[in-house]
Amino acid sequence: MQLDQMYQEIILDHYKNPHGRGLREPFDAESHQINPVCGDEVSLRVNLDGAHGTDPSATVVDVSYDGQGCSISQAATSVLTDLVIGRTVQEAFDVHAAFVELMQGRGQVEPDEDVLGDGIAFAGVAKYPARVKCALLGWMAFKDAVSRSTGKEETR
Amino acid sequence: MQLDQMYQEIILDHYKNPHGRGLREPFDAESHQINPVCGDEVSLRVNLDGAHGTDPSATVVDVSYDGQGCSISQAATSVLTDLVIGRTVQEAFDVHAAFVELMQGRGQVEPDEDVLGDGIAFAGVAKYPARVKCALLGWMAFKDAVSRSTGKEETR
Amino acid sequence: MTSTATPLDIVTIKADFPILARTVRDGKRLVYLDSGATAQRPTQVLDAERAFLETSNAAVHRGAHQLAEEATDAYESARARVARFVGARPEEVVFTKNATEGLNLVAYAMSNAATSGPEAERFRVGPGDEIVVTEMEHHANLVPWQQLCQRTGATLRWFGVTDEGRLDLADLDELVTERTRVVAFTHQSNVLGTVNPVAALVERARQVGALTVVDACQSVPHLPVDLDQLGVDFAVFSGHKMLGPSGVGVLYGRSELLEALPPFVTGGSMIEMVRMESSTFAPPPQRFEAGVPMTSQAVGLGAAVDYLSVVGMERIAAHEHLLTEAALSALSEIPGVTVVGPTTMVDRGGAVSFTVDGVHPHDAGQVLDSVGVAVRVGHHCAWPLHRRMAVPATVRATFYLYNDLDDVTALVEGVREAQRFFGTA
Amino acid sequence: MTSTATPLDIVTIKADFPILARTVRDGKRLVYLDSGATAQRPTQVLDAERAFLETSNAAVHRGAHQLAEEATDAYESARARVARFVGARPEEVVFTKNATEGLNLVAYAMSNAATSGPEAERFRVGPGDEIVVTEMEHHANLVPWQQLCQRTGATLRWFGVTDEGRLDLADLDELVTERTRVVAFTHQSNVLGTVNPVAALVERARQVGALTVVDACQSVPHLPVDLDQLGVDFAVFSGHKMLGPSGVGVLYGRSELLEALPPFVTGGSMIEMVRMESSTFAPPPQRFEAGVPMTSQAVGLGAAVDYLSVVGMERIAAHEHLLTEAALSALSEIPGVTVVGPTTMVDRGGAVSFTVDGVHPHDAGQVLDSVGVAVRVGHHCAWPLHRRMAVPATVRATFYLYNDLDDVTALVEGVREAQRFFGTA
Ligand SMILES: Cc1ncc(COP(=O)(O)O)c(C=O)c1O
Ligand SMILES: Cc1ncc(COP(=O)(O)O)c(C=O)c1O
Repeated sequence: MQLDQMYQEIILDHYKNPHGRGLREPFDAESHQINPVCGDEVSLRVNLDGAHGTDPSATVVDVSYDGQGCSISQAATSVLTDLVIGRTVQEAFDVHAAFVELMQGRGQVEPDEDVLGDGIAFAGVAKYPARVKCALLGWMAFKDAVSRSTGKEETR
Repeated sequence: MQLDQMYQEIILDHYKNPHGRGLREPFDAESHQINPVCGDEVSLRVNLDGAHGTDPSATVVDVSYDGQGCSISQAATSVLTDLVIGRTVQEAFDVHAAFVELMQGRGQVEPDEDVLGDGIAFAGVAKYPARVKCALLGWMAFKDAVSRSTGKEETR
Repeated sequence: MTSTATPLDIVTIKADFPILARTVRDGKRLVYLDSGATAQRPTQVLDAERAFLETSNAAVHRGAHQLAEEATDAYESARARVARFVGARPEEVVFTKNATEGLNLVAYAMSNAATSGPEAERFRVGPGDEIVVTEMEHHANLVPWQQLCQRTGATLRWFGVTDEGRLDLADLDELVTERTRVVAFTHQSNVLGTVNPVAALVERARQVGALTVVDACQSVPHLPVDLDQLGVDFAVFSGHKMLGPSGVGVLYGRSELLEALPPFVTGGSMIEMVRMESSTFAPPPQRFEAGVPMTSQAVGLGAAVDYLSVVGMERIAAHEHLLTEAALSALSEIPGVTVVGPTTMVDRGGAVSFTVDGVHPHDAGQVLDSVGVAVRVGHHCAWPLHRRMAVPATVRATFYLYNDLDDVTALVEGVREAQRFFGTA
Repeated sequence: MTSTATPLDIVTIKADFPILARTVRDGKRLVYLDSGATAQRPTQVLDAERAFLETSNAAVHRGAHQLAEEATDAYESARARVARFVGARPEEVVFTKNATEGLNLVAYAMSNAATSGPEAERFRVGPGDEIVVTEMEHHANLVPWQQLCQRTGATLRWFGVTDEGRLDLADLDELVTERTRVVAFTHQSNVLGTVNPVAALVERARQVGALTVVDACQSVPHLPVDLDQLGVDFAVFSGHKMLGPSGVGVLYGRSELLEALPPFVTGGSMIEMVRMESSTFAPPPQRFEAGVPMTSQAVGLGAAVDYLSVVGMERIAAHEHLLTEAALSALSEIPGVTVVGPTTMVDRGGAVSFTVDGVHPHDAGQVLDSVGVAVRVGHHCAWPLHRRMAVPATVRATFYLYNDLDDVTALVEGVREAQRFFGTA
């Protein structure tokens, strides 16, 4: 059945048992993202360890989030936390770029498990353009939160 | 040839030798009408003989006009002067009604020469909806001028 | 809505809609339950538009040649037939690109009234004036009024919605007052299916001298509607929701009002006289149709109302009534499924929105899609209503004359499948 | 415009346009010389739209089902192809109902800037500000600016036109000043055929920080146009003048500007977030496409630019050049005929307007119609220009890729016939 292509076991697992869910302190910046078509939302916080906020070599110490949404958006955000916590901002952005490429590839891009980890399970979602936004919602929040943390030296 | 149906000799005669053309004094009211599609214009004055302006029994003493336009609009206005000068306002309006009916009849209305005089020559024009407005331009000015003359007692 | 009408011959009707013969997702029969978003076109409509384009296409109201004459006739004939279909006169029908444009037309014309002549005074709004809408509006009948208020300083107020999904008219007299300039509301909700009490709203609006603006997007395609009889001032609907082409909609306005309403979009064909310094404008409906119009689309819409008239709006309404009732009853039997909106058929049309416990609407929609059932998921351009009903999103099935009970069964089966797939049943 | 391009194969091209095979007025061959008003559609465009409607029709950007996916892809693919056709990026292309709406969009968005956020400040206009247009504009690029001035208190100024029908740029620096907020002008006059010096106008507008708005209605269908290269800020054109459907047009805007421009028509699909109290809006192009769009028409326009690209815009321009030159030379040989507009082919496209001494344009048009030649008569929505050229109206012939030298001959013969009929020759 076609559905299994989209809803891989990994996705359903993350959906039912999300990693890192819940908003936590401390954090440098928070981002709230909405999918205007379905009203799905995510609030996501990042806590960076580094002198200069978006310094690419800063480490992502924690990502915490809350929100409501479909299995794809929830699972993708859960996978995100696995992929970026403990990495540098630069590494996280590289993963993000690979994930965006996969999602916009209409099923034509071969995912690299070394880079994307559980994210490779979303390869089937890429065939359904209407769901791509769902998969990227948490990532949009992550990127935005990191960029908002630029001025953290000043605002702390 | 089809053209002869529209451009009856009578029409071409009125076009080349218009009756009553030129703006004259005295007059009770003047109307200026424009065809917004082609920019054709007519200014038309009426001089009524009657105590109460649009009193239907008032006599149309004179109609004078000037303007620019195609053969149809010019000829129709010329024919108009023949048909209404010397008649009562009521009679003139009856002729107007008959002419409008003819023009909007798409060639299906049989014109009555007793009522319309040379106006019957426009029966062929009625088959060309884009030209109907041309034929009615002078008549619109006439109706409007008569209705404007309502208040002539006061304004004199 | 009479249920004594002779039933529709769905097999024959379906045959008129080529798209319904296609399959989706690897050979599944297409079960199209998204007509509330956009309906499909019968061959009769496609052919009418094509015949026009292959024989008479020209710019209307502009040329003196034979094609221009024929095109103008076709366009104006469509206007007359559409007018008759909704109980209006031709000069009360303005062709717009969609219903959304029609609503914006009224809202913008009202702010333009500020810089127009005295005849437009009745349309002026400003600080202290109020515009009343409802919490169940489609964004198209909400955002333009928010923007009008923002431009003019008027205040937006709104009717609430009851838990059952009905308009809460308890505070009708406090909401619609001497300060109210416009009461804008939907005839039938595109989410709940609720049919609103037009008469009561029109009566109160008249008492206080407010204009009524009715969003008839979901009523004109599905019920017999006589706008003159309803007594509303303005109404809008869209061609693409009533078997007609996209790119064409209708603004209805009572003659007397359209006569006085300032223009919105300006340009060619809507003028009386243009000088560099200033311009004057043509009478309605031309005043509101600037530029070369959606000519072939109007012709297509004319063919659509012909088609609907031949089938009969009473019969279509009765048919949808039947399908909706069947869907409501079958869905209510599934544990975990909650219908958002009235669950009885009183004052209710054929939009059925629901949630499935433990299955997000997006996911439910995806499962339905995988078995060939096309529904809409999300907030259906009625976000405030969803907030009011305390659901982030819903799954919505909408019915039309080409649907049948098999389609209802497919929907219900699909919902059960979604529950199985996500392990909630 | 290179005349070394291989000539068009008119026989093959004509065969693509079913309407050109019809006869008019009792069996006369149709000689269609009114493409400047609206062009005809090739079978390829009609088929593309029909195929879409028979297989993939659905509301775009709204559904999760297969039809909705396919429809969205078709719509966005059309946007991308139209963008490429005019040297733009997809997000710079907004689909409107026609060019007129596009111009109104910019003018209204500018007055909406008054009540929008700080990012919109660059678009605000008010007393003391000036909008500069030209005396040769189509009403669509004049009246919306008059209305903007009326709404905001800004002042309208304009370039004059020379006796030859060229833009009079002598006072460029006095007209376009630090007070100028917008310079709006046509790329190619729909009456005179004049092609305006975009570069000079853009350069001066940039010097003073004014926005340029180009009416490309008569250039995009007939010449290779690269909007990015021209450096204009906004441009509009209409589908129906370039072999595409009616009911669809394009507003081009430089990304950076569209990003900051407030919305015009509001409603569904253009929002980011809606609450009863207020709303926020989506990024462009969605922000400017409220409601269900002219979906199949956009698909048709995509097919039209494909068709034009296959034939080649260079070749089309060269072909029209040839026909225009032939028409100008033949008409100039007829005593009593006066061409209104440039009589040489320098910076000139294929609109040929003229008067015939002693024969009113309406009458000339009627005679032409009676022999099968479809032209336009009147002021062609450029009334101030006609006043400037001291003619109440003109006869206008416009050429396109499906016309040939026989059509030019038919025109010239028809004009002579009109003179004979009215006894002026
Ligand atoms: C130069 C020019 N500008 C604007 C327009 C208006 O285009 P539309 O009527 O398609 O909006 C036209 C055509 O009528 C035109 O020729
Ligand atoms: C109730 C209602 N109002 C307004 C609209 C807007 O219609 P359109 O998008 O055709 O302008 C819709 C459909 O989307 C609707 O269902």
